[in-house]
Amino acid sequence: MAVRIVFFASLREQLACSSLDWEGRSPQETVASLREKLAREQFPESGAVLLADTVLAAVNQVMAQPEQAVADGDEVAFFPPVTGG
Amino acid sequence: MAVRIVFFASLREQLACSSLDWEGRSPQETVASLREKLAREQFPESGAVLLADTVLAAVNQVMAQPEQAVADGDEVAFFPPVTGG
Amino acid sequence: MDIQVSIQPEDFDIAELQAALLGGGAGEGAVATFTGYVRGSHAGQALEAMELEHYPGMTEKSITDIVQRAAKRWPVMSARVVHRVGRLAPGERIVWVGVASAHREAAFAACEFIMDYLKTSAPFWKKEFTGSGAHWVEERASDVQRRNRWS
Amino acid sequence: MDIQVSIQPEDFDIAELQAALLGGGAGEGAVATFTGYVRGSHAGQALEAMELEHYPGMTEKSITDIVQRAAKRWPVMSARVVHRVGRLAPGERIVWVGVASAHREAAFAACEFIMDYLKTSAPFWKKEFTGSGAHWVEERASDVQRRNRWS
Repeated sequence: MAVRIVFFASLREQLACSSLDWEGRSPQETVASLREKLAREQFPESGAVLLADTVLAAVNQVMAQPEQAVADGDEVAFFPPVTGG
Repeated sequence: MAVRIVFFASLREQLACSSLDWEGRSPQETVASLREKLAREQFPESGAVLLADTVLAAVNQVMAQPEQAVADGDEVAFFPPVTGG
Repeated sequence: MDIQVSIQPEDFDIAELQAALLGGGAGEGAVATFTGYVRGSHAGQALEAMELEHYPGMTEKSITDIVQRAAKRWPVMSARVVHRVGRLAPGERIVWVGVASAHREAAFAACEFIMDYLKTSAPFWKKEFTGSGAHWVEERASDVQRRNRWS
Repeated sequence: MDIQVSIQPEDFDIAELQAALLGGGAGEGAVATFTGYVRGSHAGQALEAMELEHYPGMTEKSITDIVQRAAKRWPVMSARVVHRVGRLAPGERIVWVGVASAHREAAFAACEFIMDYLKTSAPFWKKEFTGSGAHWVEERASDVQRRNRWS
């Protein structure tokens, strides 16, 4: 499966990455499993920040829980708590 | 004692009076006693509207309760419930 | 605390009023405002005009007092109230309340508090003109309830 | 219900935004607005600038969703949200929320609801630049508490 991954704010800076196209071998992923694979495989040095409790995720631009399924073609975002307004 | 009396809104219309200078013989008046005397002596025909439960009063431009004393030279206002904003 | 209260027949410029709320020190992070307009109908009847009467002197004093009470409850940096009197057409602005504070909680609460007390404690009276004649607007019980939730 | 959401680097004109809230039918008796500004200091340090990042697409969608939820809870006639992104100096406007309704209760409540959710649910991130460097603003626990009182 191919998933578009995007990072924002402090997470983008700490991972030194705005976005990447991720290719997975498993046909089934969740937000949580994807997050763990990204931290381990894509960011072996800096990946710990992606696993912090405060990190939020969105699938196709809608807030998502860790157990939510991720499908081929999805856009998955990871970011710190929001601070607008 | 001399008291300046003012009326507003529907009360002003019903009494057909905006203001009057009232001269009382008694040295002691309250908002309630003044209101009764005005209704009886100054407005024998239309005075009932002045005695309605909803009528509010102010002494020297500050909201006043019926038992509040009225002194020589005061300005006493009577008006219906307010509806601004 | 910078308080300004104006009772006037003229319309007002909300951008100018809001700019005047800010001291220039950039301490204010939040401005909450309320604008009241003359509605086009009342109880199903089309409104032709509204006339606003007030008690000159007492009105200004009572609004200043309301704003000062708000400033005691919340950390307000500045507040402005403008209320029009005289004859107004549907769609015209009646009242504007603006409150500046460091944070939005205080700005919102003080603005709403001022409006709730203004509606129930400031000496203004509205007369409505419709096709079937003129009548004085009656006090809304819900306005009194809203004011009482602050005490 | 007329909803407009704009995310933009440019400043905005609050008088124009408020005029656009009113449909011209004079049904709206009440407009509540909130404007957020960049404060000049943070935790005692003078602020030189602020940078606002967002998630293009999701930000607009999430704010539209917040406004629609507000419109389900209160009888809102129209609402507009403008939020700036990019680099801003102290004293500059960041966000404007305006809500028009027949009565002030709904206008105030919806405006405050939108701000509370915008602060905690819309994907924006603030970075502050001070004399001692740059840092990302952290989530305020009080903002989360304020949002939770609506649920």
